[in-house]
Amino acid sequence: MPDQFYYALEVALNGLTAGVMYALVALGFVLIFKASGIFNFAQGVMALFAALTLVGLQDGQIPFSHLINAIFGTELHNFGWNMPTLLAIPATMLVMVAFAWAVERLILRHLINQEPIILFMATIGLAYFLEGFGDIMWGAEVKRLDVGLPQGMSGALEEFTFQTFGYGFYLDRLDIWAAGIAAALVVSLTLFSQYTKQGRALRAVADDHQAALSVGISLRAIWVLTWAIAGFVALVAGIMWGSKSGVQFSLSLIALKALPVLMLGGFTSIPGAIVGGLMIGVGEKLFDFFLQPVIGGATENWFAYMLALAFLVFRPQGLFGEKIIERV
Amino acid sequence: MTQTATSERPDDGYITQDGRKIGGMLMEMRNITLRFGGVVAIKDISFNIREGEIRAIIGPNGAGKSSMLNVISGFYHPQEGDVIFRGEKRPRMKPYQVARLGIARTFQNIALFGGMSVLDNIMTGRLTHMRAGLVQQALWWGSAQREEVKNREKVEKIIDFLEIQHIRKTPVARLPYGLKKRVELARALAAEPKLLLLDEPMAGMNVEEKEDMSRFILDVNDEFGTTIALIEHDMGVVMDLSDRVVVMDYGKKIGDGTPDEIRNNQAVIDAYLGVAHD
Amino acid sequence: MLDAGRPDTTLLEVNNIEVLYNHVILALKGVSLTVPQGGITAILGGNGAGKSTTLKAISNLIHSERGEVTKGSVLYKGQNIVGKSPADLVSTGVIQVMEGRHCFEHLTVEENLLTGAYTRRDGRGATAADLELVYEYFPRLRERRKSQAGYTSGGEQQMTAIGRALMSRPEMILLDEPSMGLAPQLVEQIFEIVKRLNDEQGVTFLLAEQNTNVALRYATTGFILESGRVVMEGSAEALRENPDVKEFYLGMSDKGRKSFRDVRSYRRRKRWLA
Amino acid sequence: MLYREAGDFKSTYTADNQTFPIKFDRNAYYLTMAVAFGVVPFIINDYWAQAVVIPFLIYAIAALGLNILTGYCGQVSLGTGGFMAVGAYAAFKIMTAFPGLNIVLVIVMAGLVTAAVGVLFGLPSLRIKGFYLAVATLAAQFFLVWLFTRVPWFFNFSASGQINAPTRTLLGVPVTGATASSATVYLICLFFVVALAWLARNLTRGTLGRSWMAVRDMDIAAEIIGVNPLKAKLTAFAVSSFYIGISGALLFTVYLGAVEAGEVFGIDKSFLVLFMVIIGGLGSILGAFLGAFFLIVGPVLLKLLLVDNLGWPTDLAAHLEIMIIGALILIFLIAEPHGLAALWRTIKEKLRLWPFPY
Amino acid sequence: QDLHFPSLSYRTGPFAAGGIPFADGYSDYLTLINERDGGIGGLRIRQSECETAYNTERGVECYQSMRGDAPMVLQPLSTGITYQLIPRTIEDQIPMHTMGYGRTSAVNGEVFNWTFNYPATYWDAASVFINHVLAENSGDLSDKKIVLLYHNSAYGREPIRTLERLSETHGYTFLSIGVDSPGQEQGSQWLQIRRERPDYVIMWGWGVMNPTAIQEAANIRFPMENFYGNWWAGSEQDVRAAGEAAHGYKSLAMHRTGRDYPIYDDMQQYVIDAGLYAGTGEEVGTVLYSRGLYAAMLAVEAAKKAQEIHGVTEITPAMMRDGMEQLEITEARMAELGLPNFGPAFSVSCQNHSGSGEAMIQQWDANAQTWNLITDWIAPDRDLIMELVAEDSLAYAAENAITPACLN
Ligand SMILES: Nc1ncnc2c1ncn2[C@@H]1O[C@H](COP(=O)(O)OP(=O)(O)OP(=O)(O)O)[C@@H](O)[C@H]1O
Ligand SMILES: Nc1ncnc2c1ncn2[C@@H]1O[C@H](COP(=O)(O)OP(=O)(O)OP(=O)(O)O)[C@@H](O)[C@H]1O
Ligand SMILES: [Mg+2]
Ligand SMILES: [Mg+2]
Repeated sequence: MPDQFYYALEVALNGLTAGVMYALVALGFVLIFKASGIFNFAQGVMALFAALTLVGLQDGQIPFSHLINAIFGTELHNFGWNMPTLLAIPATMLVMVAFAWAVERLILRHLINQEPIILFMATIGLAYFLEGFGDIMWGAEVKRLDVGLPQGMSGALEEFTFQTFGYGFYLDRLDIWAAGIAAALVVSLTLFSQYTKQGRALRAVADDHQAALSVGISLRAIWVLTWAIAGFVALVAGIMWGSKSGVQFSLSLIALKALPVLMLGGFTSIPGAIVGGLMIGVGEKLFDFFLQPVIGGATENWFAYMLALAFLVFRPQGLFGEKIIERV
Repeated sequence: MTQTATSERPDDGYITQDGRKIGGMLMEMRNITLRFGGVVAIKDISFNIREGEIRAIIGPNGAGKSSMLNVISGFYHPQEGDVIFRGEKRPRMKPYQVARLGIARTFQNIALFGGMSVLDNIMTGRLTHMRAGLVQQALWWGSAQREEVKNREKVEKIIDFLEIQHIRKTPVARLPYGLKKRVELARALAAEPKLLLLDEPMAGMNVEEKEDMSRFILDVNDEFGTTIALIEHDMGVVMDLSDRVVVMDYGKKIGDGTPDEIRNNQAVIDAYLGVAHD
Repeated sequence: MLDAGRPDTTLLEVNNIEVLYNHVILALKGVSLTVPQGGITAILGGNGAGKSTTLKAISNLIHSERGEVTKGSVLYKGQNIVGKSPADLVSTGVIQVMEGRHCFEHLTVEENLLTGAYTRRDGRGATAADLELVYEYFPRLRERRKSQAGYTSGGEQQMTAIGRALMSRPEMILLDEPSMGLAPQLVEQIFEIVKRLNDEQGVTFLLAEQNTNVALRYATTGFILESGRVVMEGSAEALRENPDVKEFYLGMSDKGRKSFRDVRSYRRRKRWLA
Repeated sequence: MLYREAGDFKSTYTADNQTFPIKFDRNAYYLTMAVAFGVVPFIINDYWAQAVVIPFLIYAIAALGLNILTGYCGQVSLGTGGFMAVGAYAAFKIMTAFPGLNIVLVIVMAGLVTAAVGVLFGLPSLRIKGFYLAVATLAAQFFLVWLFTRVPWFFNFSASGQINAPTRTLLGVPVTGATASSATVYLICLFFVVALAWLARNLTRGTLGRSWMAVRDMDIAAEIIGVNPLKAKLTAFAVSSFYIGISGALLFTVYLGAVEAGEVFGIDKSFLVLFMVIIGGLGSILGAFLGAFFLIVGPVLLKLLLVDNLGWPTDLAAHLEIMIIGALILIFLIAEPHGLAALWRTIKEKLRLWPFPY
Repeated sequence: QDLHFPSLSYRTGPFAAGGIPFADGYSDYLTLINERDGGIGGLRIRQSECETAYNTERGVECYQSMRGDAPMVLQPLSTGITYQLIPRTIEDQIPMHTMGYGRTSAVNGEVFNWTFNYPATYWDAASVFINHVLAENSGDLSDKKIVLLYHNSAYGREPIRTLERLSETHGYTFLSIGVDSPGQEQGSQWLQIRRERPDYVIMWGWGVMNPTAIQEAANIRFPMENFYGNWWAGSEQDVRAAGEAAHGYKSLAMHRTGRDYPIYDDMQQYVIDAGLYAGTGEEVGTVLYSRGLYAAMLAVEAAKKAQEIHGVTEITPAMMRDGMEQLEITEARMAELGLPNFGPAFSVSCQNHSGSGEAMIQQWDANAQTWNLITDWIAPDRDLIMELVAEDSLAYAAENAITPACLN
């Protein structure tokens, strides 16, 4: 039954693109982990916040209008202008830089040299805060995000494959774009972290805050830098996911899809995020495809984790993660 | 066996200069080779440790001394060679199984349990002597409690012995370097080991403290008959304390013998001592 | 470079500082030091005396251990540097080699050394030359330069840490127990390097050292700390000749060096302060 | 001086090993117990019992359990929600299969079942460490919840997949179902909390506790000293899951009464309990209580303040509430990274020294 | 002195977008009654709101905080919370109204004395949908394939049994595909749908799952007019985020929407212009706002009925229950209220707590940004549903030792 084969191929192909979308979120995690040893729980909320800000700016929404209205009994909603996307994206980026700066100033600075679990906890506090803050700032309703990326089935591909194989393959154009953007991100981030002085400093900070300080690396600058880059990655992820399903609270939950990817690829590896994403994407889709008749669907959530777990048992640091140094 | 002839003694032991009687073989390392990828940390080394002896291992940095201790305590598994413990070839063992044979150690980079108090750290050293089961402990039943008190008494003796009473309840992370070293020694002693491995126990101490430490080591050896293998870079200490010395360089053994023999061994002087050490 | 001819001007002045850890543990109870420019100054003292704390208070690394300087001032070239960030201090020329090595485990030895040059702005060529110099000082590091620092031996890590500090071309180095864990030959060698840098480039050293013997041979002045206070200070020769120092720090009795085997009692420590 | 430690000397090691070595603390503890058992059941109203106190007690048990695993043994777990679900569904199956069984026994058995499941999912911890393990335990979380929503046997084939706790009595008084009075439920939960806290205290101060902590602080050194890592980690998983299972069973049987795995035992539950443990203080029994208090009672108090007293709109209040909780977490961490319990200790140390600072 | 009408709302969390307009509509109607009529029977309405965040435990906390305060009727707005409250409300004698959600078998008022789910239930919805497509296909579905895309939760699984039973009767091929919460990721589900080429897809979704599904349907070029949502997948929030793509999407409607009803004149005058409205004012007239308003209207009508039966204005929750059980909504009454033909005409009885079970079909016009009704009221297959209800409710009664009986 060749059809079954083509279906499976199509499922795998779509798994690949889904994996790219996961990887986009995972990249933000990797960056911050690599640069400071912090497991940034707030990455998902950052993506949400970035997307909310982008939409808010595009639509000329007045920030905090709900709060202001509640307190002063005013009727504020909109500035009455629409910001063009090309302006709104840099403006959002500025907001994310300000956010990175605030995170360093108000939180990280006070937690130098603490254990990873404590820094992790701090990012949880941050996630809570940012979630409430984002809602108060921009409101909790579903928002439509459109930055002009194409969406929907790629007709050309379907046409072409139909001509060649007698079966038209389906791929979402948005996913194709996502793959391109992700590839660009991965290449530039890898170059940055592997071949620049700053990149080396990032890795040094992740190993030992105190020693990094002692050689004159400014933790403050490094942290603002990485959080700003992570903010940028969050914005990209927010745009891609937001274009798919609107911008609202659930966007922050995509972080959960990034975790197994991260684990599989290794917390410290930028290319690992992509490879992990692809493996998880294909793996979970095919697993669901083949086993749905037997055990029922909706296995994606746990299968991704189980797959990652299975790999970890053989490589405890993930596929490309830095080996955990065990010495006495 | 590649022992140098001078250091070879009759198998039933020997009498040291200060009159202590050293027994038979406790541990023998036979043709140990240990590699990490391309790095050869230990190259075909053999030596032995006798019962009741103080055995020093010296050598330049990166010679493979710590790796040797790691082999003895089962943390590294050599690619070649055998470890003979009490006359029997020791099978490949997990470190905790080795600990149960009565081998305790301290570490070059202090490896204390930072979140625990000094007392708890030392009590952990007695783990191999504790028997109470999970349920007994949970209910704090007679035997569990009795065992705890009994072991606590022993630990308190060690605490007195090492004069660390005043910091008993302090979390070790807060201690200065030297005291940490002492707590680590206490933890190893608490195991009442047959063989005590010390990796640079006196690094970071001043002369006065080294004198104290030396005294402790000698007393442990004296009072409990514990065999000691130690790595140390302070030649004064090594030469004064040890009965026999192994010298390593680049993973190879370049000397083995009494302190006097080592002091005058030209290969050792070239590779390590620099000047003939008095 | 600095003009090494005037060792009498004060480079660093620590005025009566108190250091508090975690808001409750008072580790330094009023420590004052002066470090002359172009000199080698040693801080001596037993375990827990507060040597490391003093150095970290100067380099302000104390902050990252939840400690703070609650009283007093630290003047570097006449400027108060309490509260200045360690990164700024490195740029000003003060760098610390921390006790216990603190290498970047996952970085290779060479990368570790290169991070030392992080604050430098004089180009790759100069950095490469200095890297070469460090390898010359520590040939062992050259052999291991591609290994991850986490897998090198204790002594190799110590060399890496010292080499890393040298890479920043500092004016002043705070060395915390540089000889710890190093083979005797290397200890001498390190101090020779210290001396050479001091002589040739006028680098000022402040070192905490347990190996009093060597330290006092190379240092110009020394301070002795006990329980967070300075109990004695003076020139190195004067300290060397002091009978108490001789007995407790140099291990010499009237009859010359005594054997570690002959020490009989533990409780002999003399307190300068009751 | 309010608080003194000086002059409180011990003459035996048993006395020195006491849970509350300081007399003041000891008395405070006895007083708390007396009030909790003797006074509270008579004065508590339904709102405070149902909305605040009972969930606090139940989550305190879960936090105790997770604290054993994460705080004492250093194995970060995000599978708590899944393990609570195991406890709840085990209790449900046992309850419905053996209707006559004593409810306390049912709950303890549910805990044992969870312990077994916990050990199974604890096996990877032998190789996987740190955050990798945390993420790996998510596999347990998602898989277990999927199982309980997917396999009808677990919910006795009910149409909606919900499980309902039938009414069970203890000494003739109903303890589950809608007829159970708040005071009864409160006492049941209190009983479990006190008993489990006591057990936890015993375990953590003994040999087992020390081997857990040794593994946490430096696992390699621990092994070289003689700690069997397999045994230490798996016992931690077992004991921890036992606690978490009991907490899940209580949540289902005496508190909620009806449960659907996906909704009640989702991933947010895992996070909630982990937050409690970290905010309260890793490796501290008191910390488990403080953390549970902070995250269960805190929001309710905030809500009472913002909505009922200040009359703010509920949504604004809810957003502010999470913002404030987030900010408080950050403030506490910055003040004392080792959690509320450590903050409390520091305050005590200061009090002790008062009026002479340091 | 007053009548307490609490609202368990969720203005935060993953489903806030749906919770906000409902809560606003509910509140605005009650405000209108207070402002215009001076309350119900002269007794003013006291509103209170408690945030559940769609979370079961917070729902229980809310319940505890309001149950001592004589709440007339509880609308928990979540299937999970409903299950929690069913036994508790029996104990506390507080009526609960789960309008178009919750436990369907509560239709049987002899078992579930205190729970009401008029005017329609999920099983009704499933049946209405099938009846609608039956009509479209001139009564024959034997060669059709229908896919249910459901939120993988108790809520989403509700219609499976009904649809399976109906497939036996009508001979269509039935396939159910689950989506895990929250449902942002449906790539593989839609790939499967593309492969299966069903004739119809019916969705039981909520929150972000809905716009995502619509977007994905558009992506695979699934004909939008063959894609249906239930009434929780048919609001502006669901379609707007999908933009153009959503044009032609259909959903069930259990009431009408829009501002073209006389009542909005009063609403404008008494509530909006007076600045007493609950939300931002923007969502007035939207689907979920209308649903909140409709729920409030039914609650007020039941209260009036209760006052009438018991002859007192100061009714208790127990009296309110009686009012609900004897509630009768006629077309005339709705017109009188300024909501002509807004919902189905129905009456409640002890045996049937669910009213008529009728619903309509609406279709989204993306250009005009409006929902247009395309059918009149469609009746479900009530016999089958009553059969299913009896099965499930009697099982529950047996399990919980309830002897089915009416309260009066
Ligand atoms: N991070 C810390 N937290 C709390 N107390 C500390 C900390 N670091 C040091 N201390 C305390 O400060 C005092 C001085 O310690 P310091 O490390 O400066 O001593 P030291 O002279 O360097 O000793 P050593 O020779 O052992 O290195 C000690 O009593 C120690 O307990
Ligand atoms: N786990 C490992 N992986 C890779 N290389 C290792 C490992 N352990 C040790 N080595 C290498 O083996 C050599 C010997 O190391 P070892 O720690 O035994 O030296 P040492 O004699 O104790 O030196 P020191 O006196 O400096 O502590 C070193 O070059 C070290 O880098
Ligand atoms: Mg070594
Ligand atoms: Mg020190």
